[in-house]
Amino acid sequence: MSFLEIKNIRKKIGNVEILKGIDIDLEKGGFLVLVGPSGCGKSTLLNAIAGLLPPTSGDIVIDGEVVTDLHPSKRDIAMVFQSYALYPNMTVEENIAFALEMRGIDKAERETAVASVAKTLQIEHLLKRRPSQLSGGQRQRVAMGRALVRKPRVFLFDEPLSNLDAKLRVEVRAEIKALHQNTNATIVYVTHDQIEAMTLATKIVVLKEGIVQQVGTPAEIYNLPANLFVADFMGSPAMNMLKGKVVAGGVALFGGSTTVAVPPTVTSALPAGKDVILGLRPEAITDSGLADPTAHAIAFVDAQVTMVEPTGSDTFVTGRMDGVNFTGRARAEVPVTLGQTFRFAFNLDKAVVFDPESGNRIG
Amino acid sequence: MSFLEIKNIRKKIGNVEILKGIDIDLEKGGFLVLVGPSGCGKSTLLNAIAGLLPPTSGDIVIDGEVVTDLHPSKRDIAMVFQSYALYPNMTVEENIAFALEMRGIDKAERETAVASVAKTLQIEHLLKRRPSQLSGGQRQRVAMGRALVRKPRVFLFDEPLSNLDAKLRVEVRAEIKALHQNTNATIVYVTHDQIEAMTLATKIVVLKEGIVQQVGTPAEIYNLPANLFVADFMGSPAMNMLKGKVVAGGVALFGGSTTVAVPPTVTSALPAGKDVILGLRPEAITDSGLADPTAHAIAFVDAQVTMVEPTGSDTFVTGRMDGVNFTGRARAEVPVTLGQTFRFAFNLDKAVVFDPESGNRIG
Amino acid sequence: MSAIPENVSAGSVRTVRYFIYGALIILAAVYLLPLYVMLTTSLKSLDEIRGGDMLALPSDPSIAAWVKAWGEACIGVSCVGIKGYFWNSLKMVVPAVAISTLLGALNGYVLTKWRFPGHKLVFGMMLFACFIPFQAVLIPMARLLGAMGMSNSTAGLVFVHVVYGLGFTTLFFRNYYEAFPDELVKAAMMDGAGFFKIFWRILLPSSGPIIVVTVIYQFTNIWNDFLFGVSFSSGEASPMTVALNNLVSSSTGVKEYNVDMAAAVFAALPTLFVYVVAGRYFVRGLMAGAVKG
Amino acid sequence: AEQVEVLHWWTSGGEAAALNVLKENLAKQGIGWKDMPVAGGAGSAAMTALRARVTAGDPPTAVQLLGFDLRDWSEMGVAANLDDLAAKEGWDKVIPEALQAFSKYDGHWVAAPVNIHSTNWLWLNKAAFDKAGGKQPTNMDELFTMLDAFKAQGITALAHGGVPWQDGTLWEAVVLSVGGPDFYKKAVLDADPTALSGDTMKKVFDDMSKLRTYFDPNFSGREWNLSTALVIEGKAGAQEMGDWSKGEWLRAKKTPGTDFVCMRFPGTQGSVLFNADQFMMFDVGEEQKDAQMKMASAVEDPAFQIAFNTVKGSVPARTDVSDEKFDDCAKKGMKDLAEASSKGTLMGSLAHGYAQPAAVKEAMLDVITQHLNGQLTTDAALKRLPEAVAAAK
Amino acid sequence: MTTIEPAPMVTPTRPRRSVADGLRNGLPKLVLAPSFAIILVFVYGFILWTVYLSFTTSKMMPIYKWGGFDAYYRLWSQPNWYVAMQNLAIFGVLYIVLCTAIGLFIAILMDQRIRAEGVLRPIFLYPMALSFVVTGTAWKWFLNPGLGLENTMHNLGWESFKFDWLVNPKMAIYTVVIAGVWQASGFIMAMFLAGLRGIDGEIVKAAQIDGASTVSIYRRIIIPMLRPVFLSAFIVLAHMAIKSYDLVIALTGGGPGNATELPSTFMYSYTFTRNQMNVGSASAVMMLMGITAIIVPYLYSELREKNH
Ligand SMILES: Nc1ncnc2c1ncn2[C@@H]1O[C@H](COP(=O)(O)OP(=O)(O)OP(=O)(O)O)[C@@H](O)[C@H]1O
Ligand SMILES: Nc1ncnc2c1ncn2[C@@H]1O[C@H](COP(=O)(O)OP(=O)(O)OP(=O)(O)O)[C@@H](O)[C@H]1O
Ligand SMILES: [Mg+2]
Ligand SMILES: [Mg+2]
Repeated sequence: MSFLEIKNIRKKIGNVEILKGIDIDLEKGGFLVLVGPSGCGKSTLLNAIAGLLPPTSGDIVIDGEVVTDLHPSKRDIAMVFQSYALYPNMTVEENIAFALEMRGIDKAERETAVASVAKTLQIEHLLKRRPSQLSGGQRQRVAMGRALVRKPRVFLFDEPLSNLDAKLRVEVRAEIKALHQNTNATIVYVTHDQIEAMTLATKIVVLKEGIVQQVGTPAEIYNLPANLFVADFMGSPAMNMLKGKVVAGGVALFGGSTTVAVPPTVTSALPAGKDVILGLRPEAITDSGLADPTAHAIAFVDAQVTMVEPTGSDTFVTGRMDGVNFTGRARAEVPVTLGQTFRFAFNLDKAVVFDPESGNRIG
Repeated sequence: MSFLEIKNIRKKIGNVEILKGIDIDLEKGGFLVLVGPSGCGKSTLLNAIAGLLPPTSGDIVIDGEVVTDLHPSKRDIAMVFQSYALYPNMTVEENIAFALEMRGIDKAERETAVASVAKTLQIEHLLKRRPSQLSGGQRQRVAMGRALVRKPRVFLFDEPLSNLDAKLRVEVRAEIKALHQNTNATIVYVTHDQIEAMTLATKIVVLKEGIVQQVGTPAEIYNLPANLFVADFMGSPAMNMLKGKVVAGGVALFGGSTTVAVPPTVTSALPAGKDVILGLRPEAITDSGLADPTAHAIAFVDAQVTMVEPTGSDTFVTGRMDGVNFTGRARAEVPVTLGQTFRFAFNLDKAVVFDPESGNRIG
Repeated sequence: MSAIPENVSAGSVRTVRYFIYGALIILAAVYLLPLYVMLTTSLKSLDEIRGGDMLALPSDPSIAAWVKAWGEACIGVSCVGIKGYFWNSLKMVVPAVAISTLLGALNGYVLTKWRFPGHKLVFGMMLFACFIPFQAVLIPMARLLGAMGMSNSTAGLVFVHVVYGLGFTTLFFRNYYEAFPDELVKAAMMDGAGFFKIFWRILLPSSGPIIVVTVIYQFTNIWNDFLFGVSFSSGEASPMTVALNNLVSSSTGVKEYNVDMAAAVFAALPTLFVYVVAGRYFVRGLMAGAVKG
Repeated sequence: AEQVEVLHWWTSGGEAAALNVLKENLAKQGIGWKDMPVAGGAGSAAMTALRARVTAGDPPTAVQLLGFDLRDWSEMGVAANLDDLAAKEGWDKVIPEALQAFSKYDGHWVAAPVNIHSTNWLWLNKAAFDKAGGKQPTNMDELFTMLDAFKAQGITALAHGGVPWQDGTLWEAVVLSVGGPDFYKKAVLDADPTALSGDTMKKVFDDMSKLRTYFDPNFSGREWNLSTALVIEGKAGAQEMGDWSKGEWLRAKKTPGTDFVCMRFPGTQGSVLFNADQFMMFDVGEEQKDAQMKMASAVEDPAFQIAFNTVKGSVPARTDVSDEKFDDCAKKGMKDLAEASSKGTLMGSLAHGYAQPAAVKEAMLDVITQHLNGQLTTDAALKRLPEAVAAAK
Repeated sequence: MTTIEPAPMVTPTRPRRSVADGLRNGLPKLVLAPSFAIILVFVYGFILWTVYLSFTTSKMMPIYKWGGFDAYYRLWSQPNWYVAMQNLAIFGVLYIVLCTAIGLFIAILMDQRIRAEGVLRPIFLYPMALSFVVTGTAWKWFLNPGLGLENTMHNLGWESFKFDWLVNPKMAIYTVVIAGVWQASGFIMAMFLAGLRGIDGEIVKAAQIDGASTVSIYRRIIIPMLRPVFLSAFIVLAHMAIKSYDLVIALTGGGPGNATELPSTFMYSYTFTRNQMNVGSASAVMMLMGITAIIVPYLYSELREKNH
């Protein structure tokens, strides 16, 4: 039996339906990440789980108990907010102990609990400070401490890293991951950063305008996106979407000028002549030297370079062919200059095919 | 002769010296990126260039003219701010035309100029709106339009992308890059995102506490960091820093348990027995299947896996050896589980060596 | 925002600064004139006042008028000065300010963090209370105070000030709490804090700036009120302003202007003190909420 | 303990001292005094406070009231009945009848009169007066002659404070002077429209306009005592004002007859326009009744009447009080009062509410003051006056 | 908190809403209720009462006898009422415009990194702290030609100096404006200062780089950005103008003649000194209607704007 069940949750605010029937299950100890563009309803759903915004219809079940009508404080859920929502007038210690105090736990016990959490998060030296005297990363840690100390049944995180800078984000992300692995907590996590989603989740839910687009493991979401929206949303730079037509032995791209041999597992079921969209992630388009020798189907495409973006670790090279731009990821040391003709290696093992009309993946 | 010269700029605020003698040159059409951690003085330096904060000593020279004592409006410099600083009471059109109006340019001419800039930035349909009616990306574009329309000698950008979400940031970054390539403008750009720095710059300056750490091309900064600070600051995940000792034929790592054959170009000048820090970027530590066949020196290390972070495009694997953690970048499809022993391939062609005492690169 | 550095020649910068300081000093002098008139007059003798120039400095300054105003001047049949009335005012102002501020804070809290359908209408209706002319409510108020057994008592006066201060205090706190992050309330709720706990432990301790504005505003308004004071209190229980009025406005009696002015300065001391001490926080508090900007 | 609560607007030093006589008298009888002074606007603030108290059902024991306000309040049915006391002490005989008309409502005593002020006085600076010939004018023309003489001395001829009640005080004196007692009764007491717009009234307004030319330019809004001060210091020659202004003279250590001259306003000799302070007793229940009666009795105690009025500048409300303690002006006032009372020329002052109810009084003052300030021409004033009276009724 | 045991059964358990939950939901409204009830009775109840009173024959005290529109007829036939309305128009417009202009001007000066800000601020704010019971006399003297400014100037030898507005029926209303502006402009200054301090410094920098002079920056950027403060200031000033009472009483008492009568003094005098309570109530009703006409659109737009 699932530990957290979200059953056909709908939420109307005014006349607008924000959540349009959400169904999600999560097993005990799972790490569920909700992703989706801004305004798609992620926070709304999280608030519904927390009990802060009662849903219009549907039920929330935790560990077999329907909590839909329960007050937030009785659901035994902890939440970490994007803004951290630390109480500005209390010290770190008081912030962490507040929930325990509200539950009537006596002082000595509170102190032990706070001390143990502070140790886990390495914030012992900050306990007497106020939130305004902390850096972003420290605040983040205190916010987590406040959730941890309660040992709740479910943790909710609403974009907890979005206020941190890139470097810190990587660090704290690792901390959250470690935390999950060590405590085996059940977590629901909201983000719109796909790297966060991919690295943290055991299960990802992609939302768009209040409708679930896909539920799956990170690998499923990344490698087998259910539709164009999911494919485009996950991954940066985004997946290359190339218009093509099914032909014998593969898919004809770039106005028919190039035919690539897509493995039969992908296109077998499709009639020849069908218009398709071939999706290929940048890391599946490489410089020829990096082409995976173990791949079954590699196609080499010579195209003119229209943009070069060296990131240090890699170089993203954008090529142009028949008026279509595509971006590949080459090794950092590959020499490439604007305007030259460059040989790209398309690894078609990793290709996916979408129906241009419905937008759904068909292979 | 350089187009923009920053000569020994110092800035004291109160008793604190924020800038401690900055010297930078930039050629005409160059794209200079200032990076550094928060509070290192990036904005202060930019403000000094713009004339918004007069330096305590030193000079700013543009195109051979000393502008240090010139009023901001007379320096012929445009600036794009982190908050965009759009005038909320004016429409987009008025925002863009404001600088021209202040220079007494007549209405007809202003309108042509605005129209042309709006076309370049594809914001023609927004001209009548007010800033509050724009999305983040649109505001960003208007802020750029306001700078562009003046055709200034130098553009200054202060973290112009930090308010955008990840996806939009990639897009606008590309736009700025294209803009630079098309207009051949001279640009000084502040960020603390190293990907931005790497992809945009023709020249990067790394600042720390008001002191220049390194000036160089993106590749120099990334591949040959001047010191540990620069090495650690640029790149995410950060460079692995492994303590070692110089031995015959290479460097002994992990308490001497492993000796890796560092190419002589790197260590030739070092006496045996010297303590060093070996720096190796995550992309230089791969799964054995991805090991670059063209590399001169590859070392294979079997280590226990302590963390796995699949990002979709790659999988970051952290291994532990003799109490030391290091992170490598493996292919996304490589099977790896926590706790297993995994074979890492160290590409020592890309290794750099630092002196643990001074922190400077010595090879 | 802060000043704009004008990076032109040093000379013209100095000219501009001279202009700014000059203008401010002249304006300050104009603003201070009435206070100056009051102070100099209070130090003059009656003869000098009758014969002389209001703006001249006292030729022979004396604090006799101050002594008299404080402890000897007649307010009605007893001539004990105005010192006793200080207490009356305090006894009225302190509870009235405290209660109206607290209620305003609670109202603001409910209206921003516990919204219910129609909350805007309720707020709008409460806000309208700021605008009712007080002269129009005297008679019905007297009637209801009588019915509630609070007529002619300090409690009644406190009640009246609370009632007609509610609109302002609610407005101030609502605007302030509007900008107070909802997340903090949500977090506290999940931590198990109830309605009042959240208010006491989370919102109120963070309301310093707006409490300053509200207290200053209410304090000066209530301290300076005359109309309610004269209508709903009497005799030795009257607030300061009523006593002061008795002292200074006598229709067919003899007037001692120096004493009047001294008493007036005494009466104004607490509010002056409040503004001088808390002026900085006042602007800060206005920034923090009362002004929407 | 028994106590009385007294609402009044006697708050200046002299007044308070005067009232203290009453307070101590009561204290000797074991009756406490709860003071409720409300100054400002010639009692208008006090009236507001009184309304609040009565509305709340908690009126004070005794209230200082003037003229028609006494009737209006009695009409509300809130007055106590002093008939027994009055009968016992024989008030009917010693209080002038013109005053009794206000102290009684519906034939019953409701108030204890304290004093009688008279408003048709002219106060002269003796030095200036001597310089101008030293002859007391007896009609308007002689007044103008004297004022011209003052003007020639380079001083302000007539010190006047431009507030409605002062304008009204001057106006009613001129009405009495120009038209005589009968015209005053008709025009002011009866507010007869023809009298208010007739030729006599035209002359009144013309004379007012003429008097206006003898004011200094700063008269507007000035308090009466500042005008008095001008006369005291010799910066002005004369002031038309009630007898309370004598207090200012005495305070400045001036003596009647040597430093200043008090005389009836020219042309009003033999008549007295009065303003009387009275304590109206409110119905406050049986337990306070006794204290209330004792207070009423104390008010009419000749000792109090003397003590109070010598300070206040007015004359006793009782006509049977010895004048020996009073100064020359007051002696003259008491004599005039007795004479006028017997002749039937003791008449209520408009400006102080003894001639018309508040609404009519204020309506008339509106016209008078606007005319004096040049906002209305004489013709317009003659037209407006009966209209305003009619509208206010 | 009570820990809830995990239910052993397969079908999900659904805890019932308790009385405590019901109370918890009602609590916010319960807390607001007393204040709201007070406002309903003491503001709206009293307004209704005043409206009713204006249709009675009340004179000195309320009399609940129907009088129809008589009071309104009387009101609108009073020349005083027209004077009061006209004065309110003059006073209101000047008061609002001058307070705003002077308040803004001082705020801008004060915002130029002034050294003595801590000294100057209370000087501009203190008039708000003093009641006119206190300062009225001082003003009266100061404005009086024979005692105050004019006299001083004459004593100093400037014989031709003339400042007699206080005693000039045509000009007296402007002295009320002067004193009113003196009192309220400091408060408005504080509001503007707070608004100025809240403006993003980067915007000013941007304008400087765009080549705008300090004057242009204020005129084109900063002052337009203070629009919400202007609106708040307008509301504060408008209601103070309509309610102004002490000011007139202390300064001119409504005179010379009735040259400075305002609706508020009109209402007070008809209700309390002229014993025409019904006419006073009628004028109060007219004032309330005027206030409503200003406030309700403001409230409406304010409260609707926040709806996003
Ligand atoms: N109180 C409200 N009234 C009306 N609409 C609301 C309200 N709260 C949220 N919405 C709307 O509901 C939608 C979903 O909001 P939500 O905050 O859940 O988005 P989100 O996915 O969390 O976005 P973000 O990534 O920006 O945080 C948005 O379109 C928002 O405008
Ligand atoms: N007005 C000031 N007074 C005192 N210290 C200041 C002032 N302005 C900036 N500083 C200090 O100067 C240092 C440099 O500030 P600066 O804004 O240039 O940093 P930055 O590199 O732009 O940082 P960030 O990346 O956070 O924008 C900081 O330590 C800051 O605290
Ligand atoms: Mg959200
Ligand atoms: Mg910065």
